[in-house]
Amino acid sequence: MTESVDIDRFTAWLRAFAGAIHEHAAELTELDSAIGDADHGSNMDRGMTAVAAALDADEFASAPALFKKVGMTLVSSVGGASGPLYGTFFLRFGGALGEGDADVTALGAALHAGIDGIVQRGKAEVGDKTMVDAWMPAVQAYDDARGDGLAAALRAAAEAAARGRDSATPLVAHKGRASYLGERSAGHQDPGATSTVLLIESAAATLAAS
Amino acid sequence: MTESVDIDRFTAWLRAFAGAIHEHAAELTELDSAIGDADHGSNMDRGMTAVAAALDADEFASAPALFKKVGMTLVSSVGGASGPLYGTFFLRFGGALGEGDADVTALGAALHAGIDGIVQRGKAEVGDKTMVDAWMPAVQAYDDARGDGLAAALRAAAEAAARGRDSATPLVAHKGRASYLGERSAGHQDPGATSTVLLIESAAATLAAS
Amino acid sequence: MKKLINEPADVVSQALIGIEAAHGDRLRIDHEHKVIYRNGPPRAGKVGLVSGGGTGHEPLHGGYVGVGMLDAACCGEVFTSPVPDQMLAATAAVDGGAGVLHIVKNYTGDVMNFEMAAELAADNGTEVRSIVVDDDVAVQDSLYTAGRRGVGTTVLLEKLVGAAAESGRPLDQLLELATRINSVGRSMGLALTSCTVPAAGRPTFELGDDEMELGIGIHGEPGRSRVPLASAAEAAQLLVDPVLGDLPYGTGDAVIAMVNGMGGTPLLELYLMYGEVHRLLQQAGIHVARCLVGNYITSLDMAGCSVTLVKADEELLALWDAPVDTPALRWS
Amino acid sequence: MKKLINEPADVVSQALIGIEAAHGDRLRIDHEHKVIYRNGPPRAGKVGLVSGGGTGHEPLHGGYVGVGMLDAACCGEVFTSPVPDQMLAATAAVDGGAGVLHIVKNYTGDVMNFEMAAELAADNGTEVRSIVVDDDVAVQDSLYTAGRRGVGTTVLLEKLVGAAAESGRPLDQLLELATRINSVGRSMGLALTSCTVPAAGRPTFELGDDEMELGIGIHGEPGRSRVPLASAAEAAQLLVDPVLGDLPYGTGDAVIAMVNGMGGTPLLELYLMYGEVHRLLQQAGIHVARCLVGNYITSLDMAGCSVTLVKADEELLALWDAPVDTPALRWS
Ligand SMILES: Nc1ncnc2c1ncn2[C@@H]1O[C@H](COP(=O)(O)OP(=O)(O)O)[C@@H](O)[C@H]1O
Ligand SMILES: Nc1ncnc2c1ncn2[C@@H]1O[C@H](COP(=O)(O)OP(=O)(O)O)[C@@H](O)[C@H]1O
Ligand SMILES: [Mg+2]
Ligand SMILES: [Mg+2]
Ligand SMILES: [Mg+2]
Ligand SMILES: [Mg+2]
Repeated sequence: MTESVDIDRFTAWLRAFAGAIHEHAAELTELDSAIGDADHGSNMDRGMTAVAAALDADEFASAPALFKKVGMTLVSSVGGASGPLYGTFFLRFGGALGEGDADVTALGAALHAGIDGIVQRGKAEVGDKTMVDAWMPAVQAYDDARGDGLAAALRAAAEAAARGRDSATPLVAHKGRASYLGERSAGHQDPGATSTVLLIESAAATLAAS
Repeated sequence: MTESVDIDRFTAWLRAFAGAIHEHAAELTELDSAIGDADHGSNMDRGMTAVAAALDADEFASAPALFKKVGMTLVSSVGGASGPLYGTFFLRFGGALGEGDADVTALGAALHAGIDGIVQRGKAEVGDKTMVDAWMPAVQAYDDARGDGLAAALRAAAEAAARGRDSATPLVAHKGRASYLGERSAGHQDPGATSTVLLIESAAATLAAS
Repeated sequence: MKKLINEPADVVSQALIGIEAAHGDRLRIDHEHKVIYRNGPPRAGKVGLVSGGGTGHEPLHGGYVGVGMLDAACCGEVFTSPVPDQMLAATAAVDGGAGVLHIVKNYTGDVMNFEMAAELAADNGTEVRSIVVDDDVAVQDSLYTAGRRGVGTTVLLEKLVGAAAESGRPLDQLLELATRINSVGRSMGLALTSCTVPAAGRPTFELGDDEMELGIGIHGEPGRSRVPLASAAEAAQLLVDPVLGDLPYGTGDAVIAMVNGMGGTPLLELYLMYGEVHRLLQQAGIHVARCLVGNYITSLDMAGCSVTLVKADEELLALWDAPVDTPALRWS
Repeated sequence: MKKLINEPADVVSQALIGIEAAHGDRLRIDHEHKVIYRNGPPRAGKVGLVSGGGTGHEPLHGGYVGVGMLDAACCGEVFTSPVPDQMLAATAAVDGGAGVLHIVKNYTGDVMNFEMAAELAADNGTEVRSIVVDDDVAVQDSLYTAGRRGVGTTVLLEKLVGAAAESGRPLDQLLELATRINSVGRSMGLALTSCTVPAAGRPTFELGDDEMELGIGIHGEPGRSRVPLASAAEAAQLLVDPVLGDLPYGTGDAVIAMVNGMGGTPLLELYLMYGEVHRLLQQAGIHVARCLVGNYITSLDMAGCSVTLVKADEELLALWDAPVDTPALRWS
């Protein structure tokens, strides 16, 4: 049986992410204080609170419609760097999904599309110390574990994202606000990579059947 | 023998006062922080440093000439409330002295003249919590002890000034910057009364033969 | 102490060097007397306006020297009144034959030093009048005290009387106008933090994280009372109520309103406060005909603000709208 | 946290209420989109100028909306770029048929959000060009990084390009002008204290009593390096040297100079700093043709300052001198 993700699971994912962001908002802002402008937590919390409200208010006929709303909501409520980046991710992610449920392959393709959007918008590469450092190894690990099923692939992705996040900590930032610090950015954990790990961990916790 | 004060002793008094002010400048400013604007020490120090420089630069033919210079120097260098008040004191004090040396009576008359100037300028009464609270009992004590000679009269004046200063501490200020504090001024020692005590103590230490 | 200065003792003289460098096209500085003048000689027949006071209240007074406002500003040491020599020099320099008005904030030191200067100027044959501004409702006024402090109304008065002087109004009428403005001007301020006087090197008063000082002046004097830190809405009420309570106001009365920062509070907060103040005035049926929001009479680096209202009739509004061309107020 | 605010989340919307109350005679606020407009419809044939960014830099940008400067300013959350919806609404509203120029400070978030808005506006048929200001010499520029931040030059550019737009210059020429101004504008800043973001509630960074941050931006980001607290003279050198070192300057070159306060530093210190900066420029043979001293692009309540120099030829000086009528810059 090929497991597939329906719109309820996608919704659960988004709610779980909103919850995780809310819970970790102070921590994200704290990380952003060290190498940014002390707002990543409040930015993301504002955005995901708006997304949760949109979920409450509307029924969505399909995953593409759902993620279009999510992406637009983030773009219009977050601002800063993370708004366009997460917004673009969800817009592209949803655009790559079909109308029906998504299996492990379709989900992988959608993740790739979303990440491509982030890279196109932000022009960051792995090693620039941004959320891309969490995303890239995550999708790589997902691809590698895809044969073991959705749950395994998502679990592998979440673990790889966390490793990617940590691998960026000693680096000097080359993109985003942290780059202004030059050498002083080294040794600090990137806030955007940290929220990305929360997103993928939420996916692992919600998208696959337990 | 009636002891009398010559211009060298007057000069010594002023130098002693300048030294005492310099030594206590931080303390005076500290007192002024509590109920004023944190400048009485620096004001008086600026003024008496200018006076000391004037003493270095010039020879004075008579006490009136000396004190005119002192008064004008204070008026033109101190500013604030204490500049016109101390300046007026010395202008009137000097104006009341004769050309020759001053005996205990002449000195008393000059003190009265100086204090009258302070009251005229500042319109404060005893109990308003100003330097007048030190001056008034001081000159009263001086008058009372005049019969015992200059040294005794000045000593009595210094002690009375200190008591006057202390008696004003529990009071609510009605004049000067401290009056803006209303009830909150009570319990704080008045900076101007404190510098007045230094002036009279310096007189006791220098004007009479030891 | 964290300040962009060199030696504390040189703050005033070095700031004057900067003011000259920045505004040499319009201002002239007498560095010896620490007086800021408009460029050019006094205008014959125009009353000269001289103000001054301690330094640390910028842009007051130097920023208000120029066409339509002051002719000269005397700069004392930080928070210390200037000395009579300074006002005497300024008075002589700006007298165009029509006399000179001294604009004095009611602080014992300022009053006494200006008084001495006025006496000396009169001896020299210059006609001098003085207006002593005393608008601070935080201070109880009485015959037996030093009276109210002079604060925010000074800014508005300098603009209004400056416009009248520019139009050639004679000295006694200017004094009358100034007296009238002072009688309808009221202010109240609060501080969130103390300021730090350069020569003292540390904050004048200590204030807990959850406290603020209500009824402060502009010299870092502690306020009238210490109250719990309040929201902007509550703070506005704490300032507006005593200001309104101190004068009879009728519905439809017009005012010129100023929400003024004490130097360390950013414009963002001042605008937010202005919104609160404006709302309260509307509720009280008062019409804000003109307003100023910004740092106009400050207390070094103090965080906080003050509210000033001057009741305004058509004449005052016309004077307000008259052109002004100074470093800190400029319109035409 | 000591601020004159109510709820941290309401700071921007409530400040806009205050701005409207204070400047309703000249400005119009779209509260839904948090956009500040000049009153009145767009002028046919005039290019619309739209800027914006995070709030907390006041008077930038809202204080620069008015004749001779911006047509609209989009207000993001505190220190957070506005979102594309805002710029899209502003772009549509100010388009008088001659297109719209976006003035963007080079911060990743601002650039991406303005980019999305420009794409959407283009889809709607509006011609949009964007100038991305990147003048901060504290940041090493390279192809592989986010590049320099956009700071003080933005203020001067908004004035200069605003004057050109007012005179009817077409969109592509305005972009050319803006590009040229950006290429001759350089800035450098330092902080004596951190600012406090309302939503965070405490200072963004800790700084010892004897330290300062050199090479800060305008968002409370820590600076490029932490150095011992310096005198004004030394601080001026630390700011002027890298600014001058970054462009070839010849003797007699003219500049428009700005000594800008970060929000918590009083004017007194800024003038003193300006004196130091002016002296250093004179020593370097540079002619300060025009200058600004004050709080023009701030970082909430941060104490500190920045120096901006824009090399100016006759054309730029004429644009500088052209009339401007906004809440924060006003002359004629
Ligand atoms: N060019 C970029 N590409 C990818 N991610 C980026 C880029 N710039 C910044 N980021 C991410 O955005 C995060 C900061 O987001 P946030 O604090 O919300 O925005 P801002 O930096 O505008 O305040 C960074 O930690 C980083 O992971
Ligand atoms: N009206 C007055 N009459 C007499 N003394 C006064 C009067 N007003 C103030 N003083 C004295 O002046 C002192 C303050 O002097 P100072 O701090 O130098 O001036 P300022 O108050 O202008 O800063 C007070 O402590 C008080 O003793
Ligand atoms: Mg951030
Ligand atoms: Mg004092
Ligand atoms: Mg004083
Ligand atoms: Mg941000």
